[in-house]
Amino acid sequence: MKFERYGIGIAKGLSVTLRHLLRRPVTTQYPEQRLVTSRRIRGNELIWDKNKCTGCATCAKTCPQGVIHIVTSASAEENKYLVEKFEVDTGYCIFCGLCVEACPFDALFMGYAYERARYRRGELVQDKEMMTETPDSEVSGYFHPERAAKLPRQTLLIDRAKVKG
Amino acid sequence: MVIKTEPFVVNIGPVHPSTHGVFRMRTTLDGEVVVDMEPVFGYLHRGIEKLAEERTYTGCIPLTDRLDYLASMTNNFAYVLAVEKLARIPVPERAEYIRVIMAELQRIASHLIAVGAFLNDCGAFMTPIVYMIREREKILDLFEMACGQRLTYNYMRVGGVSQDVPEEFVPALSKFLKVMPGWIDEYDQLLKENEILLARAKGVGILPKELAINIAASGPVLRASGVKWDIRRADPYSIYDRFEFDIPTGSVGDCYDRYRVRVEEMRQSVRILKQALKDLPEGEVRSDVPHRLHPPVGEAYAHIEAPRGELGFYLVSDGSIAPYRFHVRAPTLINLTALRDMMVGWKVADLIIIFGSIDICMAEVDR
Amino acid sequence: MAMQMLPPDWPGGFWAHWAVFVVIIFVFVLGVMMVALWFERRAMAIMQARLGPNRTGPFGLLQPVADAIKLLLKEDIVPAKGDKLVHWLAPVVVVAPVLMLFAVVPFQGGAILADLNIGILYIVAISSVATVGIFMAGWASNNKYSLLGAMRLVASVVSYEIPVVLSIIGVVLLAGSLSMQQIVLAQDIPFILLQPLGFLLFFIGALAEINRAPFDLMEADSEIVAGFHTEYSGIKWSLFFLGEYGEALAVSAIVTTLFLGGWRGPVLPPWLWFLAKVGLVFFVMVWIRTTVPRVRIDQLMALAWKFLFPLALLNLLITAVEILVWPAVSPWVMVAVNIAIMFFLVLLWSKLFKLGWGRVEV
Amino acid sequence: MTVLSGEELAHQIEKKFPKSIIESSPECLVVDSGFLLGVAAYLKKTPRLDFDYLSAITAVDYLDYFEVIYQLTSLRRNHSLVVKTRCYRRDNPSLPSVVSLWRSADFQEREIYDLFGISFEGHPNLKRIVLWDGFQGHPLRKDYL
Repeated sequence: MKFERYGIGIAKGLSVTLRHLLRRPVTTQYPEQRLVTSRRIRGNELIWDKNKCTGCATCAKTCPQGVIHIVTSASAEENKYLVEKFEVDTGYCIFCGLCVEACPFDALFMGYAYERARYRRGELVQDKEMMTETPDSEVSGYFHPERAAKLPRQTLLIDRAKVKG
Repeated sequence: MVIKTEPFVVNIGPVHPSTHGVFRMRTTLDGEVVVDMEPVFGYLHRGIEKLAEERTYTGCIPLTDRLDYLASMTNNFAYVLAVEKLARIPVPERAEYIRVIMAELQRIASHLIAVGAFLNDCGAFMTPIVYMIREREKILDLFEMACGQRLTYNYMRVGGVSQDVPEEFVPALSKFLKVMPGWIDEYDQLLKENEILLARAKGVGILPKELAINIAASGPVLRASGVKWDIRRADPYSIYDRFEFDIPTGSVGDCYDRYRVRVEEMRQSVRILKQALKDLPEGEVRSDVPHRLHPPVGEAYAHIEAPRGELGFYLVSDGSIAPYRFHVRAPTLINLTALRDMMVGWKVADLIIIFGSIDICMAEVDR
Repeated sequence: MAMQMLPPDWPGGFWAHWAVFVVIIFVFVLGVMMVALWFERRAMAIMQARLGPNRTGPFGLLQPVADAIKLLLKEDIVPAKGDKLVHWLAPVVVVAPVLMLFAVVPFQGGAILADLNIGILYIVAISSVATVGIFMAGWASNNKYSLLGAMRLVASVVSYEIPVVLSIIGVVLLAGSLSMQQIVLAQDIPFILLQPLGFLLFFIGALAEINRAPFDLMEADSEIVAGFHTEYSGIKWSLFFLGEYGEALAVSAIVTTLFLGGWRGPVLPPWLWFLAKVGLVFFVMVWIRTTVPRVRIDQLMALAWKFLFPLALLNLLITAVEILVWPAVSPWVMVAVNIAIMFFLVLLWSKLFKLGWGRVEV
Repeated sequence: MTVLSGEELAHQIEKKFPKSIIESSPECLVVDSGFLLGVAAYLKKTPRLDFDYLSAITAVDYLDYFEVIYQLTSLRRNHSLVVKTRCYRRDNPSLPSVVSLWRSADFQEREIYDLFGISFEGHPNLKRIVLWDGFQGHPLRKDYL
């Protein structure tokens, strides 16, 4: 094969890298600077609305990993089961969100927070109290558009790009 | 005078900076020259085919995310196509368009990593891959907006997609499509004509056309060898028959051709995306499919043009809620068949870039 | 500025001179090396659209210090089946000659540790010693990657010595002296203009000799992990690192001295000119490293023997003829002639290159 | 891509290899394992069929028998065919290997050998591919627990 370029290709490449000296870096310095995540983020916890739940265990049946443990007993009031035990081992959870999709009563939500690192595996197990929704819980809008509307707009890196022409 | 030399065995991998995962090449070297090479697989074998036999049809979708984790959308796509074929489920029009948009975005994202990693293997220290990851982040932003995750999307469902895209998706995507061609030009300016890259990649690791067909190579590897074969065109699935696009092919099938084919495919993907975005209809995105799907007894094979080649899912149903057999036709595993033929005779440095130019994802090879 | 005459009298007094300059060289080499490290990482990061180290100290300036402390505290691992003595000795053999190189680098008129009358020869001789250290490291590690890396290095250094030395001779002919001091004083026009081809050959050759990209194949991280220092850790590894950056700085200083007019320049103080020129050359190295891919070992050897070596011979011949035949012609004419000759020769030789070769039938 | 009808092809193949077809339907063609190599070579080399591309091989354990499925494609003529063959033994099942015709079968037959225990006669390098040597059992068999 013939080869007639005499370093023009290298020069072109050098000009690209040199041009980047004048551009703004794209790094986001994470703990100090944060990008707003998607409104539908499947953050790494599950949040549970105690009042809507009827204890039907659809979530547990849908879970592909089988990490939702639910124990219920019949209760007299309101055509519901009484949820005695509701536990998710988020260490095994793959955050696929299928349980949230499957819940026929909209009682289950993904969390909005994504910083749930723990020192022990045992601490990753969410029990009934930890999952129950409180005013402080950060609920993601995954499969719940009404919740998504309340969340801040996601930062998009594309918004920082300049469009030519 | 002939200098008598003794070949020696070097294990490239499983832990090595450029084996793209945990691949092991048991190479026999004579000095720098590769005399023999035997691929060793299985370091990432998780038994996904067996796991799938114990899950519902919907529950298998997250498993497909974990096959080729650089192209999860297309994995979902191929799988749901197979289930839809098996259970004869219709897909709403809008869902078809969203699927195509996602698949093409995924192709760009995957090729960005493939090309960046290939150039990094060539020794262009970090620069191309950082530039390309910069653009990939923007695609991941779009995926995150639609499905809430950046890597394991779990977005497509049997009979549609899980949720409609939010309203800010379309403006963001059209902005991305406006700027992406400029970025691709910039990558080309960076290294396309670089003399050292030409010297390293041109004519190296040639996969001849006949051999490429015989080993059933697919995707950019097959096209780089000069075979104009794209399942999007040859066997149009979903709505690919509505779009205009070219099939870029290489001429000799060397590493450089494989690199060029990927870059050109990115441009074609942008072209498809522009058409799809223009025609995107309103309407439902999910047909009514029960959570616990019971497809009729039978079998189905659906294949799509994934970024790395022909990704096929072969499903056998026995009428229960779980697939009786779930087989993945992994393009990267089959593309590796001719690895030894391509490598023997070249130097250690070429071995790395030949391997890099095939663009594999070990999670899919070993499954 | 009035030229200072020889012998060097900057601090004055033989022993005082020695003491001061040994300290200056150590401080210079170590201090500038730290800055160079930081500079390389930051400049490269910005060219790659990243930020680079910016956490330790202002603008991350203390990052090399933090790295040094970390490396000092790290466990020193010696391979069980390695040659322990050689493994220990190798980093020392690599670093010592690098420090010695700076003895003949003139930082300013008269500011030189030892103005040897064979300064440039000394540099050529001493710089080859580090190769022995690297081969020792590759051998003692008892690791195939290390050995491959060390073999590549020896092969490339042996080949590249020749064009490098030949292109230096062109400069020596022009300056009429082997002394670094005299070479600088002779550059009323920087030799990069009078010897453009020599500069090109020297710079390419020097990049290869000190394993900078695109010729960094003895520690090609994507091929042979880390080459000769795969098995090194902690302080021994950092000595290799020191040696590598020391060599890069030494080459920058030598290029400055031989081709860019050393400390000479208007307005600014001479030592600042020197540092600025060294910084510029170093930046070019970083810039090249950011952009280009790596060559293959046989391509590296081909470049040395088929491109650099014949051109260096021609360059030497042409320079000699010019000096002998037209000693009185204005240097600016020579500049024009030499640049034309460079373009002609480089284009001519480039035509001989081919692509896609290098496969061996087995 | 046109899917060739197994029934029509069955007649053609029966003429050349009598009793080689066990079953045929519009979707697929079930070939007797004894005739597999001959039929495969016929499919590959007949110019009108020209199946040059063996896209995938897989096996299914139906407990009574193993079924091995070959997804054949012709790149030149853009048509496809599914060929199946059956293997009725559970201890030491074996089938002829098609590596000599299509090298794409290489890793896939090794994978089937690894996960189902079907050995392919004539395969150049038949050993476990994803599991380690010495692994007990074949995980994708339905009786492997």
